[in-house]
Amino acid sequence: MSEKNTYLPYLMTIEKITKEAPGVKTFRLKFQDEAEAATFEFQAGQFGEYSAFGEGESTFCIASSPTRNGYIECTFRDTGRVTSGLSSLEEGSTMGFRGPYGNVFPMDEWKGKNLLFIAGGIALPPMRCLIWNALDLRENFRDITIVYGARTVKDLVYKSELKEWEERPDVRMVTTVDPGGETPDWKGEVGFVPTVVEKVAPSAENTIAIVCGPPVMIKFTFPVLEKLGFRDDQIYTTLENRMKCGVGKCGRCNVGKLYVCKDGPVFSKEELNLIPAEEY
Amino acid sequence: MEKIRERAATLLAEGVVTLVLGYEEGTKRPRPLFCRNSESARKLIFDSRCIHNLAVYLTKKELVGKDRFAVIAPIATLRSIMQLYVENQLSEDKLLVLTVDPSGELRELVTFEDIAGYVEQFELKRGEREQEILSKIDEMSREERWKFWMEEMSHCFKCYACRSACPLCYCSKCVVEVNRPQWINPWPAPLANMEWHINRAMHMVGRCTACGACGDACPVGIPIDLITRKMMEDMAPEFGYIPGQPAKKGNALSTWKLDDREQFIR
Amino acid sequence: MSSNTDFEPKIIAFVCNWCTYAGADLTGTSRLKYATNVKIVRFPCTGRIDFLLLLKSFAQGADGIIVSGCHPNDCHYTSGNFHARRRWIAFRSILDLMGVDIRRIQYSWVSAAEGSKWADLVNHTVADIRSLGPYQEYQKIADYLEKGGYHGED
Amino acid sequence: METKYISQSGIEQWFNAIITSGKRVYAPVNSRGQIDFKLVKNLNEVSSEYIQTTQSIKASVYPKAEVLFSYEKVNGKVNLTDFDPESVPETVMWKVHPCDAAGFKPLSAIFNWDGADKLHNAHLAKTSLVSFSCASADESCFCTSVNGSPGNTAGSDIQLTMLPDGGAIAEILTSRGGELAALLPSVFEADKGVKKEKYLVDLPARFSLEEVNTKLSKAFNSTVWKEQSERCIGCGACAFVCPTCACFDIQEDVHGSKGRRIRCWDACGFAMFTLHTSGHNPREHQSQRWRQRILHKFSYMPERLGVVGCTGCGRCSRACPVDMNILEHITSIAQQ
Repeated sequence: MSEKNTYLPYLMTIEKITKEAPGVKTFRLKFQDEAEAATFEFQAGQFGEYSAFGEGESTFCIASSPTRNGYIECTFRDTGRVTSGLSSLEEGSTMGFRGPYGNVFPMDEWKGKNLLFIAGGIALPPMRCLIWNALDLRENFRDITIVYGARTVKDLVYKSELKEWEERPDVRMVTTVDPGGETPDWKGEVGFVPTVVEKVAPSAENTIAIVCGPPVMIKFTFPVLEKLGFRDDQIYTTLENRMKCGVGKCGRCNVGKLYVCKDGPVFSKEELNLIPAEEY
Repeated sequence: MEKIRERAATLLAEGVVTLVLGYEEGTKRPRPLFCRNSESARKLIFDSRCIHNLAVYLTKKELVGKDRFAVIAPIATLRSIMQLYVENQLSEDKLLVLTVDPSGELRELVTFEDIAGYVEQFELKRGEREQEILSKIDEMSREERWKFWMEEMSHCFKCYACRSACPLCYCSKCVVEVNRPQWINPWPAPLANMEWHINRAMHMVGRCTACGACGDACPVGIPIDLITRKMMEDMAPEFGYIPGQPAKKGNALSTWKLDDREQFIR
Repeated sequence: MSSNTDFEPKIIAFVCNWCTYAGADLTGTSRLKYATNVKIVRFPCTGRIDFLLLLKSFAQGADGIIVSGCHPNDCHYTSGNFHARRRWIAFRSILDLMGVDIRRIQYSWVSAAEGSKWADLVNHTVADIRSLGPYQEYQKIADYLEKGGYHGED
Repeated sequence: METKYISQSGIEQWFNAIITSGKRVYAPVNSRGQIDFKLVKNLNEVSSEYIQTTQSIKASVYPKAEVLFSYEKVNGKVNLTDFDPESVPETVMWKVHPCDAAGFKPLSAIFNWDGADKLHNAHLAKTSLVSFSCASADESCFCTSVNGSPGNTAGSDIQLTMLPDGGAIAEILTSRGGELAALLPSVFEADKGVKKEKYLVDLPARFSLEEVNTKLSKAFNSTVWKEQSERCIGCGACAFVCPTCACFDIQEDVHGSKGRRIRCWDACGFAMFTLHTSGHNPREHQSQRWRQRILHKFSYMPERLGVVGCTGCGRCSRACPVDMNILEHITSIAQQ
């Protein structure tokens, strides 16, 4: 029988490690098997199960853009058994990856529209995949606005890329930190993400808003967008429920009748309205 | 039984308590009942078949709420309540205990001193089942005991009903759920199961009141209650406590005596 | 079984830093010869030695275990060894009920000055365990998942 | 599909032929005061007087704990060893109830709904079911309310209906059943034309699935969950004895440089099941977890997988330490 074992990961070499923020690292991963690398494809919004052999698996999004070939990237914070196991690995070591899993951002439908990216803290990675994807296909979209906030200046991830986005003339980049999180030389905004969004958001007309962040940020940003005139089908987010299998079997990410790993992680607000908010 | 119903209904109607924890008729035997109004108090029953240890609910805040509540407690439950009190898990002003004494009289125990005094009258004895299995185990050689428990452990599927049913397993995060390091393997296998049960027993030293709730709850019929019971019986003379009575001088493992037995130490 | 000369027992010793570890050190510096079957794991105090470590040692192939620390009243932390002693009493009782071979766990007090006692302790324990033979009973169970037990309940 | 007659001695000879063929046979055995599936060699080990085994036959196709793959770290590289389907032995589950055999369908629906599960399918391919129709039932049984019946043949390879003479009507239902019968064809005699219905227990349906489904579709915010679950103590007994509960955990078994990734049973009733690393728990209270259990089986599974996640075996009700009786609770939802 040559049936594929879903749980068997691809072996990946950690090609490059970038320290993003305290406890936060980005790994650039390359397939060890070239045939696997050649057939591997994914789209913005998808996630995977990353293995630290000896510790287990953890779920995060693919943080690099599908337009950048030859590698995938993931960004994670050292918080539990697996992430600390991953965190202790060095460049050149082997880890595992299963995926890509889940649905994708409907970027084709967004052609010709303005994009408003709203992200908080460690939730920038799923957005980063999308942002680079959009920037690499820049001619497909009109105005691009990015609002990104973290608790403190230290906690901002992808600092060099934030700078790159800031310097691009075709991107409006707004960075903010929570009150009290600023440093003396901080030049960005100070304030919580929802408040800043209210201040800087473009017109809802022909705009898609994509929101990624901790549950509390999302819960406070939705009403702001509504106030600004965004309809539910103009708002997108990705959910991050606890997962083990990533393929709709283990039962953890079941929210209402949907599985975040199969029906998500990308949901429009319109779709979210159909599932119970208390379960995500 | 009528008296209990009446009293529960009155307590609820007069607002003395917002909840009476008791028993109602179940599928095959009585089961726990949460009475929140005097009407549902009519469903209350109390007889010798009421053996669930309702003390397990007393530490669940989302169930008992912030107000005063009453619990119908046979002697085994009273022992658990005393142990929970000793461990600072219950407060007197929130709890009212109803019990029926051997003469059939309804008793209301308001203070922990009342409960302690009441519990002291009852000696903790082995029941027929415990006596039968424990004397069988007593006659076994060490190798036979190992085989006996390994066979039993092979049936454990780690549903943790033993932990869930135990009034004294109130930790919000259990040792088996700690994974840095993974102290006990979380999957069911005889050794991992045994490690779990030994761990549970160690955490019960000087605390178990031999209510038997864990053994009663086990869906695959492992007599796990006997592990902690036997340990409790053996440790009582060692550490100078009376089985089933709350420790007067601190928990067995958080205290010590200069002359604790040490003939096994070389 | 007692004349099992091929069998070299694997013994793990959990010792406290202040007394027994220093004592074992003294054994070495005094050039006292003793059996080489012991792997020493140093802890701050016997009070820190979790009972589960002993079970883990058996599961991973130890045939015998030594647990040793400061004599009563000599604990660096005043009462760590008294607490440990209580725990050992309870632990032994539970293990014995479960049919674990408690003869394979040797508890001891060895002070920093008792280099020769450490040598004796190790030699005695090795001899005892040698006569008991390898602890296959336990190791076999540890391998359960590997042996195909995962297909059902054989 | 063909119907045969097999005599009392024929059953025994056939059973022995199965054993001789080298297949592992699991059957209900009365030991330690429990009736449960155990490896057997002789027909006389098999229990006769009981309503239901404590556990379902789920473990035969979804083991309590099993190795997904193993690995070894060598000089910074990792070598993987895949699960080998050939390592699964041929297994016959003897004397399973129709409600158990029916459980394979929902179980496989979960494991294979989107992407095949190699391990589950390897077990399925090696497992044959000889079911015995039910001549008795107790107050926890309700197969007839969930599309089943005491003589339901779904999932079975062969079904026997015991007759007063000690023999049985043998319905050979699948080609795998045919192969099993072919181990000793001589004992399968011509059908005597007896109707099996006469020998089945009469078990009237207690609720209508459609009705339950309609009620549940609007019940998410109902107070019923809190009311019903108050006494639930949050163990996993119901999930583990259930023939269709499939929720699992993936864990790591490490020994130095070698390790294995293990899949083991888990339960949606456990407080830790959905807990995020951040501390956020989408199903924080037992009432939410009880709701998940019921909605998943009776609402989400029918809608998403086209199969109800309950076969009416009643095991969860029997196993529950605090008498969370699923029949009673579902019936009360249906009547609301």
